[in-house]
Amino acid sequence: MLNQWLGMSKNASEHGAQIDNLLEFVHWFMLLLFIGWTAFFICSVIRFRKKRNPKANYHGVKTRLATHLEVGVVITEAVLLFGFAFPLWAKQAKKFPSTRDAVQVRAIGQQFGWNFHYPGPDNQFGKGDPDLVTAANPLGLDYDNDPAAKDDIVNYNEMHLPLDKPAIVYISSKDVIHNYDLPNMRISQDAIPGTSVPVWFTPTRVGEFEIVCAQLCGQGHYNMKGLLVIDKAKDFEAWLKEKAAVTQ
Amino acid sequence: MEIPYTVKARPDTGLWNAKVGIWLFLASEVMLFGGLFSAYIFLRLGSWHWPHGILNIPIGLFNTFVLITSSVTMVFAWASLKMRNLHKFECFLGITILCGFIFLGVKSYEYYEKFHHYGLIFKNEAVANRYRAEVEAAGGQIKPSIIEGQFEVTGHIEEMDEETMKFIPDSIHSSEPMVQIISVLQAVTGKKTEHGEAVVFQQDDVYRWGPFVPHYSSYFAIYFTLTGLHALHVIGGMIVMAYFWIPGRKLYHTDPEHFTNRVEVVGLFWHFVDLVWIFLFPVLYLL
Amino acid sequence: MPDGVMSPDLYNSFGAMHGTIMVFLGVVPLGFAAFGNYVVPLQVGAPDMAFPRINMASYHSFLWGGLVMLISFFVPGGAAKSGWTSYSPLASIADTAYHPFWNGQTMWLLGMVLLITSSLLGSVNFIATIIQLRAKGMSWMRMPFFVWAQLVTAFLLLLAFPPLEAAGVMQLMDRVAGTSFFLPSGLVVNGQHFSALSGGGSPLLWQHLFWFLGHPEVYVILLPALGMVCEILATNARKPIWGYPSLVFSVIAIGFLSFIVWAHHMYMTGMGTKVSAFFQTTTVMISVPSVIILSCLLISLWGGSIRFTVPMLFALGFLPMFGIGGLTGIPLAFSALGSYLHDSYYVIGHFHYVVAPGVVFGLFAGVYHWYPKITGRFMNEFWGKVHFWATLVCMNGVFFPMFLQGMAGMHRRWYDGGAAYELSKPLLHWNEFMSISAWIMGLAQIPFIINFFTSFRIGKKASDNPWESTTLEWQTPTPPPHGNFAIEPVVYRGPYEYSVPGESKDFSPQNEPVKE
Amino acid sequence: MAGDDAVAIKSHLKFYVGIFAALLVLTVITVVVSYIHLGTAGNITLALVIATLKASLVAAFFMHLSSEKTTIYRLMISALFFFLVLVFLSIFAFLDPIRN
Ligand code: HEA
Ligand code: HEA
Ligand code: CUA
Ligand SMILES: [Cu+2]
Repeated sequence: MLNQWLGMSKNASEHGAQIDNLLEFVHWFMLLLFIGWTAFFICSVIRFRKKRNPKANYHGVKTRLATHLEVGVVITEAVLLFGFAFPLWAKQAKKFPSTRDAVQVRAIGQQFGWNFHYPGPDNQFGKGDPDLVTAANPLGLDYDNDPAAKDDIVNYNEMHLPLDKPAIVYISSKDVIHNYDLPNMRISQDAIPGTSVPVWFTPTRVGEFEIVCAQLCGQGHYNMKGLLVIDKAKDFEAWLKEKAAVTQ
Repeated sequence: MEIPYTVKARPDTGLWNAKVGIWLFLASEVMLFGGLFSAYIFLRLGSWHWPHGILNIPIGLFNTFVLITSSVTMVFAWASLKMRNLHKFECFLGITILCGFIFLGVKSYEYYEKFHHYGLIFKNEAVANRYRAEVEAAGGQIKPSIIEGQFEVTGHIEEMDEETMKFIPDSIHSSEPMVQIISVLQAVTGKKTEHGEAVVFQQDDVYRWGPFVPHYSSYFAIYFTLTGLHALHVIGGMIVMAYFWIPGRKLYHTDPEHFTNRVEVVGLFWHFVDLVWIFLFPVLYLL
Repeated sequence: MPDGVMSPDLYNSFGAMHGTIMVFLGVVPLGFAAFGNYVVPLQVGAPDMAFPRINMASYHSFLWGGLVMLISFFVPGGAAKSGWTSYSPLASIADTAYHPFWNGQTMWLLGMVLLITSSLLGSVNFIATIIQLRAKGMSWMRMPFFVWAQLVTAFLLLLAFPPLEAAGVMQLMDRVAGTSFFLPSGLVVNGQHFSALSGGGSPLLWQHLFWFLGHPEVYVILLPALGMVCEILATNARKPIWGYPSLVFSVIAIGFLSFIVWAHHMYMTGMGTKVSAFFQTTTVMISVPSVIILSCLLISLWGGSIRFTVPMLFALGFLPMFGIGGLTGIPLAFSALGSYLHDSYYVIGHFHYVVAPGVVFGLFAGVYHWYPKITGRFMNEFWGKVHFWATLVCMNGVFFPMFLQGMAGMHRRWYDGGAAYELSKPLLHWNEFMSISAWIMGLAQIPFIINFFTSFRIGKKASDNPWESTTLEWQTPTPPPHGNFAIEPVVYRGPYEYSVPGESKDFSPQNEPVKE
Repeated sequence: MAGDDAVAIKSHLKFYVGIFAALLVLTVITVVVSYIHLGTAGNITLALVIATLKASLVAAFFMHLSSEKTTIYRLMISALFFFLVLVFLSIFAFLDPIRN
């Protein structure tokens, strides 16, 4: 409710709901604290202004209420951490679906766009060799010698995924650091040259979503926008076929 | 009011101001070299093979002795002042400064040596394998380099043209201590170092080659940065010591205790520079 | 600038330099160095800083660092444009097309090395002064909180800045000597192969070294302002600070913890569960002492006799504004929420609430508060109030909409303000609102500036202790004589002895002996 | 300092020479053990242990930390501690990336 009121974009992934709930709860917690503190603040300022209270009291507040409140804050934060934040992160960073049940894609950033690399029917990514990179072969796949590369599909700036099927995206970069950010999927991961980091999520809504580059990467950063299209399974297969035909 | 505790210690802390100041400064120096050490660790963890035996160990050992000696003479210089013996102080500080010069001289020789020593990285593993037998026949060795999948050979360039490169690989014995000592002696006596046979490489087979300067590899990058920064500290310390050796000692005649304190402060800095070297030596030369 | 429109590069320069200048050339030199230099020796009862000559060296280093930064706007290619965080590889390869040395990023690094050196020298001086030059009777628990805040700040600078200096040197090497400290192998930039580079470096190494300073730095920004707010609250509420010992312990705890939370800026770099759990825990832990400090300050108001002077207004404004900023730091502390909020305008909103209506308010409060000590005259009260209310309203006008934009998914460092993205279409109108607020806020600073520069001649005359304060700086003539005090002060009591029962005045200076 | 007077200093001089000898010996030992193969981890650990020992000797006696005041102890220990924090936490982060 509070999230909506603050204008949070609509969630479109399975794990996103948990993130939204956590954020919602934290926002309520913050609001409560803020209102409590502000109320006390305004009360004090009005009640103890010089006109009304010309002589200050050396001792001030005598109760230990503040300590209790602080302990309450600590406990709430601990619950948030251990109960929600850790498990959520563990789910995203550790409990990956098996590669057989998931769609696998590599997302390779460059100034200023994304290359999406699908493994093709053999479910094996061809190895990218920086020395082979050309304009026509942005990932440096060795189509001649690498059997895994032969059926691979590389598409620029548009990524398709099937509905309700987990997707594992391996994120990397050719030049500087970018960030593969899908606000609607509640996913964000830096694309760091020299490393490849996987993220996973399950899309739950059909539609077109924006891919944001969430790390300053040069003069075109503001415009480094990609498109994520979530298709029904059938449409996704069709799209792959069509792309495969273009690549070969 | 004047600033108190410039010479005498403050009763509750037991310290005079400059001593607090220098120790604070040294604490920040710990973090400065700490940042560089963590860079070393990162580079090393990210490497495929970390180079061994590229530096001349006996000469590094000699320089370590020089710095340790200078530390002792520094202590003696300060102790002489404590005993109010200005003449001895001058002697010992002089030796300390001299040690500084020797250290820097030796370091320059090492740098010079590296700038004239070459490495060459092959296009790929297959190419490296093609040359392997030939290089080994010439007494050299092709080794895996820092970057995964790259192979390199080190040595000296004899001749090169557009297409080929005549290269004398380092002998596989070049990292043995005796060989290293001999090479230094030869350099000192001006005799030309004995080199082995040359191997001819096609330029097309070479991915990258160059002298051992910072951009040759991440090992040399960190080696030059760490030792360069250390050398700057040595120079800084020597300038301050030189100041106290000649012009600064006027103060001794008016306020010997103050002068002794100042020398103690330089001394602390100098020992710290020695202490850093105690770590640099094994980390860069031996490991 | 064709057609009077900014180019993306220029926007990126302004972004990076705004962050750098505000942090390293604005708030730290003003809050830590300037106020610290003036107030700390007075408050501890010292004749001067411990090492006047090191002070000068620090100042010159700062001056040159600042000049290098400012001159860099005018070199070909313009000033640094890789963010105040200067992440490699972007920063390592930026601007190399221009002059090999006199280009924005290289000058930024050079400037930073000088500024860092300046801060290190400064902090050595502060710590030595506080340890060695406290007046007789000025025990640790009698030190004003401002001095404590400065002491912790100096420690943060002393130990956190050198690794960034090392990193700066390494990035300089990458740019000038062609090394690859922060560059992995196999980079292909713009279709161009970087085969001359050795590779083998780590982009994340830069981030670790940067944030190892970067996080303590935000407390370096905060603590001096917090200290001033504390002094001003006590003076104007005419009562002791509630829970002074817990304030001291909390500030020490903040100092300690701020060294072990840095990777909360790096949640999205691919952190495993163990590391992220560690840094989430420490980040949440550090919010606890902050809550304690703010609560103590807030509770100190209860039972007071509050005078709404201009410094007090700014100090009071600080409390809820910093509260908003601090509270919005809490969701950012959770890495899972970072997946949505990281790099968004929510983050920008978070930290501007702590630094602008927070810290900058604290600094304004300090200026109004100590002005009479420095010049012997008050600043004009009416214009001060105008300044306060206008700034307060506009600050919120500028920064609150940032939370809404961030929640909708708008991100930072967008030169077109988000026009390229569909998701920001419904919120673009806020940009206009924020710009207008910012312009009005700019106008609202005019009375302050005029007030500041005219009051030392036409302001109302102030006595030596115009606010009737207890700390030592008010117990010496205005302006303080050479050596700060005419007679060596001796301290008999704690820093905030206001309205002590049984005493005739409602303030008992620290150097006034306790009656038996 | 424990013995600030000239006599005490004088009695220390021999001691300093002893430390000097110890440092030289330890240096030779590091070099020698570096030629013995103990595995990378073993060699590194041993070399660092010896270096730390030498550094402690320099700090404790040449820099007379051994007779220094607690203020300085606390300072140097905190510097050392935060240095270790920097190194170990960043390595910790390096060694625990997201993997599937
Ligand atoms: C002064 C500066 C300052 C301060 C004090 C803080 C304080 C905190 N910050 Fe912030 N932070 C920044 C400056 C600051 N920050 C900056 C500059 C950045 C961005 C850097 C960049 O990327 O460019 C940043 C970014 C940043 C991030 C990274 C976001 C991202 O990039 O994804 C995180 C994540 O954990 C974070 C967390 C916190 C937390 C938990 C605190 C806690 O310490 C907060 C604790 C405080 C409270 C909990 C408030 C308690 C008080 C009250 C509630 C009283 C209220 C009173 C009334 C209402 C009267 N901050
Ligand atoms: C102390 C830090 C500080 C302060 C005070 C401010 C103040 C302000 N900031 Fe800044 N800001 C940053 C630190 C700060 N900022 C940082 C670190 C970034 C990130 C940069 C990056 O992306 O790399 C940033 C980014 C940033 C952005 C995002 C740009 C982008 O991502 O595209 C915006 C946009 O509106 C913005 C606006 C403002 C505004 C309107 C103010 C107003 O509040 C300004 C009002 C100012 C005053 C009322 C005067 C303040 C007085 C002083 C600071 C003392 C000066 C001292 C002397 C002259 C001696 N800032
Ligand atoms: Cu790519 Cu920003
Ligand atoms: Cu932080």
